[in-house]
Amino acid sequence: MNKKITKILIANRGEIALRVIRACRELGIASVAVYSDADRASLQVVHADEAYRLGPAPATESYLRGDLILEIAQRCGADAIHPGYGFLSENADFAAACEAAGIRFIGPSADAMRMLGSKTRARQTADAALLPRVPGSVRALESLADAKEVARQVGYPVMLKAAAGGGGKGMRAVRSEAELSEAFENARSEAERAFGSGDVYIEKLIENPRHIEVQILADHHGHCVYLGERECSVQRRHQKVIEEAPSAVLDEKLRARMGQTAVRLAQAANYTNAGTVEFLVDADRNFYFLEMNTRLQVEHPVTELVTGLDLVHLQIQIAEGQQLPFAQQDIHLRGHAIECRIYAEDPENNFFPSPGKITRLLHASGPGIREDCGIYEGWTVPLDYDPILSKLIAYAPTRAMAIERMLRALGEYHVGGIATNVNLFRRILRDEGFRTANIDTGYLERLLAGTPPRREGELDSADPEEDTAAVIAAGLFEQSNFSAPVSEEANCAPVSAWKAAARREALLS
Amino acid sequence: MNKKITKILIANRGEIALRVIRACRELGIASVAVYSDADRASLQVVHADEAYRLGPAPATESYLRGDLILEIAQRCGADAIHPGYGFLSENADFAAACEAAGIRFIGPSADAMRMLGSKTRARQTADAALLPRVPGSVRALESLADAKEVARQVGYPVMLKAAAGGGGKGMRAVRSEAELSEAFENARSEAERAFGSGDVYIEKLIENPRHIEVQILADHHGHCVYLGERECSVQRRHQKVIEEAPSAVLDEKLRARMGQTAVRLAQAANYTNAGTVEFLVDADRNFYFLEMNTRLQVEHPVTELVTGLDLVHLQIQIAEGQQLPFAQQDIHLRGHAIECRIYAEDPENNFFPSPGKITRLLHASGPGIREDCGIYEGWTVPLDYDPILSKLIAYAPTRAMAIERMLRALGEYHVGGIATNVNLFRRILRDEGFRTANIDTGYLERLLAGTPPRREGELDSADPEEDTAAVIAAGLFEQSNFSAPVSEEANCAPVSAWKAAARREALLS
Amino acid sequence: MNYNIELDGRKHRLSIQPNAEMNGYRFQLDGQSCSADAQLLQPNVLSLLIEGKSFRILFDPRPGGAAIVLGERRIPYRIDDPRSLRSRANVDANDTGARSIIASMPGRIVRILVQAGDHIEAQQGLIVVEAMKMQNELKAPRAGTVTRVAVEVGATVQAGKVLMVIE
Amino acid sequence: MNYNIELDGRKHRLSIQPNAEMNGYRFQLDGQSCSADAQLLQPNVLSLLIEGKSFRILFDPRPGGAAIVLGERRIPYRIDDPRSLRSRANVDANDTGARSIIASMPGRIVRILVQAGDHIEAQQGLIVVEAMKMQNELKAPRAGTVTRVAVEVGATVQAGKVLMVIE
Repeated sequence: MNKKITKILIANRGEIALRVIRACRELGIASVAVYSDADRASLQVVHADEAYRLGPAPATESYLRGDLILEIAQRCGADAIHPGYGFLSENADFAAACEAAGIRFIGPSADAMRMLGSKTRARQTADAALLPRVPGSVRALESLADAKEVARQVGYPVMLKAAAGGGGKGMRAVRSEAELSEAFENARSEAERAFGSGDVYIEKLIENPRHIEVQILADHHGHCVYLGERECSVQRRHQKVIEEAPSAVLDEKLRARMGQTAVRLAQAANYTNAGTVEFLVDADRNFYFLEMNTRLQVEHPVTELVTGLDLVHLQIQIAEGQQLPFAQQDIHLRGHAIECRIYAEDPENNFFPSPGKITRLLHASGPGIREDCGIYEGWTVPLDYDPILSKLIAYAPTRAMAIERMLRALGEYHVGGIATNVNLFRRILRDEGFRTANIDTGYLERLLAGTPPRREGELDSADPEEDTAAVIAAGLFEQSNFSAPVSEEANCAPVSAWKAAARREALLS
Repeated sequence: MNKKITKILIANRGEIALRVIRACRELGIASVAVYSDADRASLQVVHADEAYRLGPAPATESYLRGDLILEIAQRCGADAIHPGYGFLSENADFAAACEAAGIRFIGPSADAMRMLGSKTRARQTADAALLPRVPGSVRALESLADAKEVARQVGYPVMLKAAAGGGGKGMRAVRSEAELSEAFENARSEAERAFGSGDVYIEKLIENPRHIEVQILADHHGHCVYLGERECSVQRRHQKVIEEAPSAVLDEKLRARMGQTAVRLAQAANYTNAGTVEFLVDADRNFYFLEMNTRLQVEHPVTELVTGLDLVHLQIQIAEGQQLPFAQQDIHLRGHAIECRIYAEDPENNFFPSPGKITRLLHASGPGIREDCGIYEGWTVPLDYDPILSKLIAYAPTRAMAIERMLRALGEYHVGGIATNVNLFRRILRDEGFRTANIDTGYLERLLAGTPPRREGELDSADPEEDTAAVIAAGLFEQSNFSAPVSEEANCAPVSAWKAAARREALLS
Repeated sequence: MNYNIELDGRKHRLSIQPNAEMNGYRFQLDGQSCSADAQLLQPNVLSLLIEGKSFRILFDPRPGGAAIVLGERRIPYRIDDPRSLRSRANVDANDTGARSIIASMPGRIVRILVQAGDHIEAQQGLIVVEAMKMQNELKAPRAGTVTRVAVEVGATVQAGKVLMVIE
Repeated sequence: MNYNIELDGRKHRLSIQPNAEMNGYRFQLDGQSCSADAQLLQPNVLSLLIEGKSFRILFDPRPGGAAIVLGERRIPYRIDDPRSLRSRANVDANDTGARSIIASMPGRIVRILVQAGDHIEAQQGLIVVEAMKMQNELKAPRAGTVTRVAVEVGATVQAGKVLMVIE
């Protein structure tokens, strides 16, 4: 078991694939990327030591093809696979297939995954480990009648959830029995579509809870530690939008209690590698087990910044059979970190996805700014996958300064050619509710409902020079020697024109 | 004295100007850039809230024109000036002029600067504060005879140094009286050229010393703390090339002793704001006071990464009259940070400066990487100033991992169109001597003398695919639809050609 | 060179004259000459200094039409200038935007909520498109009558495709 | 299309044929066909996959002549191809580099260490140029005789300027 890993295949794409490739390089481990036809020009292909084609763009024909991925791993001599997040990362059968093929799956064992992966199984495990949890049915509901029965026991309002679910799909809040039957059917069909399983269960609905999760690490020698918490209460449609560490509402005592609770669950399932235990925290700071994510999280960087550790390095070392290089008392949180997920979506237009060609990319950098980026200038964002483009993470000694630092970074950042949600982050980071950490999982929906999204270009400053600048810029960009080529996607100019523009660009570049 | 600063003029350029502008934005303070004709298109102009022209490119007509800068500060209503490093940052008369004009100089008082700025004055102050120092003359030498006398007392080998000096200009090692007269004349004329003062003094030459400096912060309420040390032993021609924190040879005890010594010197001069006390450390870990830098250092980021603090924020808060927000015992070092100064110079060609147009810029980012960058794609590096382009800083839990991380980042980094010293860093970071922290101020010169600089393009791997790739790439770049426009500087293709190439670029971009 | 620029709902008249100093240009805005120092950093990235104030301004082409980005604002604009192509493009975008429901990105039609002949209210849901694992409901920009439904459920559409026409 | 490419001191013959699959090209290198998958990411930035190995390769134009950058190596090359402009440029650079001492960047002449007629050894210091606050001594690329000194102390020179000729 204790054997160095020499070559890792990364069964993922985008920023997380690049994240893992970077860790491999730093550890002297060869990296292997896989890619779909939509991703031939992606950064994971360019930065890996090796890269192999999986298939057509759709995930079902590429990144979800565990059989193909295993075959490639064996052919190229990879002795481990890192699944990243999403795709196959929580697929116990794939983990088992890796183990059977003698290739290490960088994550928990298939058994641990089965005990904690499905929400209903996880709740049984949690109950066995005596975790506080939201009252509800531990098992999938057989029928509407069954659902009604359980809902009555639990008491309205209740929440319907998909057993195989995640990301809010198959979730429905039900405030009275009258709403139950329709919600039940919708939740089931949505779950069926999203996860191939229509199993749903019922939980008591906690009003305005905070979403706070604990990062744990467990090695193969019985050591398990918690690395503090992440607050992910800023969500839209149950999708995390902003994450931060630490949470503003946890003190050392509560942090220790939640951490120890998370460790208890992991140990009850003989869990190994990195994992995240999600809790709901109510207004009285009671916490309830929500679910466990048996993989690396999108938001892991905020934990890395406040602990000074590298979670992917540690994942790999654990998979190699090494012992954790530290004990619980060696882990100290310092400062505050905030992450913004830059998405290809348009908050001013009903959060429409905006795949397409990136015509200009200006990065944010400097003190306290980390960017885990999956895009580059000239890259075409495919429509086949999650709209995440990049993760901006700000670190500072205090939460207040981390917020100001993130606003500074967003001011430097520019993605040209497609819409992004950058202005949404500005709005949140300036909102009094967020700045006072007065947030819960309903916070963002309320904020968005509050004032209608600002009209494009609407004046927000009474700065006269700013308007003058805008008009002059419009004229100058129009001027031949200031014009720039319009991207092919933005086919709003005849060929002759952008050829000419391009020739002028050459004069300037 | 205790008054908020509302607008700061940054009397500097390049990466450090941008560094300060970012701090201003994060603190809600308006920023004012100044620029020479060579810097109209610089990042400091683009990112500041306001920007004003100083004059022609030469520093003597722009960034050294304290009178102009003060006038601009008063006209635009700036209530403070940040000098950055270099230029006017250690000019006591300028600091005094600011104070007289009622504009805060973000740095020590003119008096403190005078007591510590000139090396000879600093040595007198250090002696008064009983700092251990290298034996030598405290005063400028009047004549060759005088020099011979002092050299005899001190005992050969000795070092000649410019009183007003820095950056190794006006420095000469003298191993015997026979060499003294020529060295004395050279040192004086070089000092005269570089600093307008030919004053030189003599010091005992310490063999193979390490250069280790202590960062201190002092407020206007008598509090002074040290933020640990930086090791800057990797130097070329007395110019720092790589800096790191902490030093591999300091333990807690020595760190505290050196830190307290540095604080003692600062307090002896009623020093305020950020400062750095430089020491030589010999093989037996004796340390000798070298000089004090009364300003922010180029290498301050490594201290920020291991302490989790922001030195520029603290400089500004100190200048506002605020108390230091922490005491000595609150300061803890965590992990290890390394900085590489990316220069426009060609190590394979005698470190020739390489100003010119940057045709392509690929940044390094991701976990543990900070870039303080003063350039962008399309920027033309002027020949009038220091060749620093950018600072890459790598943070990791251990020194070994920080080295690997920096190598990873250097692999991602690419500056097209001009030569840089990136490959020099690769060579150092892979050298056994550096990796075992077996370094001193002569280390780099020895490394460079050791093996001749590698011939451009020489094979360093026996990878056959790599050669195949190179040849195919050469052919493809030659192919019409892969060609790219050649920059104006590289005028190695007739107009018709790069127009055509540009049109093809448009098809691709 | 003279331009009529409609920006942020206001019409402006801008004249740009070459000029030896001032980085190459002299500007007249709505009849008043104004001193601005313009510097292009990269294609699509412009630095403007006006009365000492510094602005970073970007030209941002998008399928929906080009705009300039100034600080936090993305500002679509129209330029009336016979030689201008961009302005015409914007006009098209606006007009079609007003009459037809357009797919602003590629995707798959999962539901159609109205049929030809239906009277619809502004903001009423018309059609659901799925892309990037998200379902998105297109709403009516204004009240009217559906005159044509140009796609079927299950169809994959490209950006710019007309999905429905309202009058 | 066929090219004779001299790279890293070795001569190669490369033939590039359009091809429906393989991302557009089929390659023959020194008579042997080799499968490589080429993808341009940006102008001057190329991704190559050869037998699964991934290479990021950059085209790097410089005053001294263009080269490709592969990993840590910057590789100047020559291409014999009538239609090639770049290759000719490299040839010039090489030739002149061998005979004349050229200012590789702008700067000011601070010292001239030899005079016309002097015999010089390889690596002997010839002239000192100052730029970016650094003085730089140009050395002789090979032994020979100085036939001409083309500049005077104090003169400011541009990149590419011939400072001295050796034969």
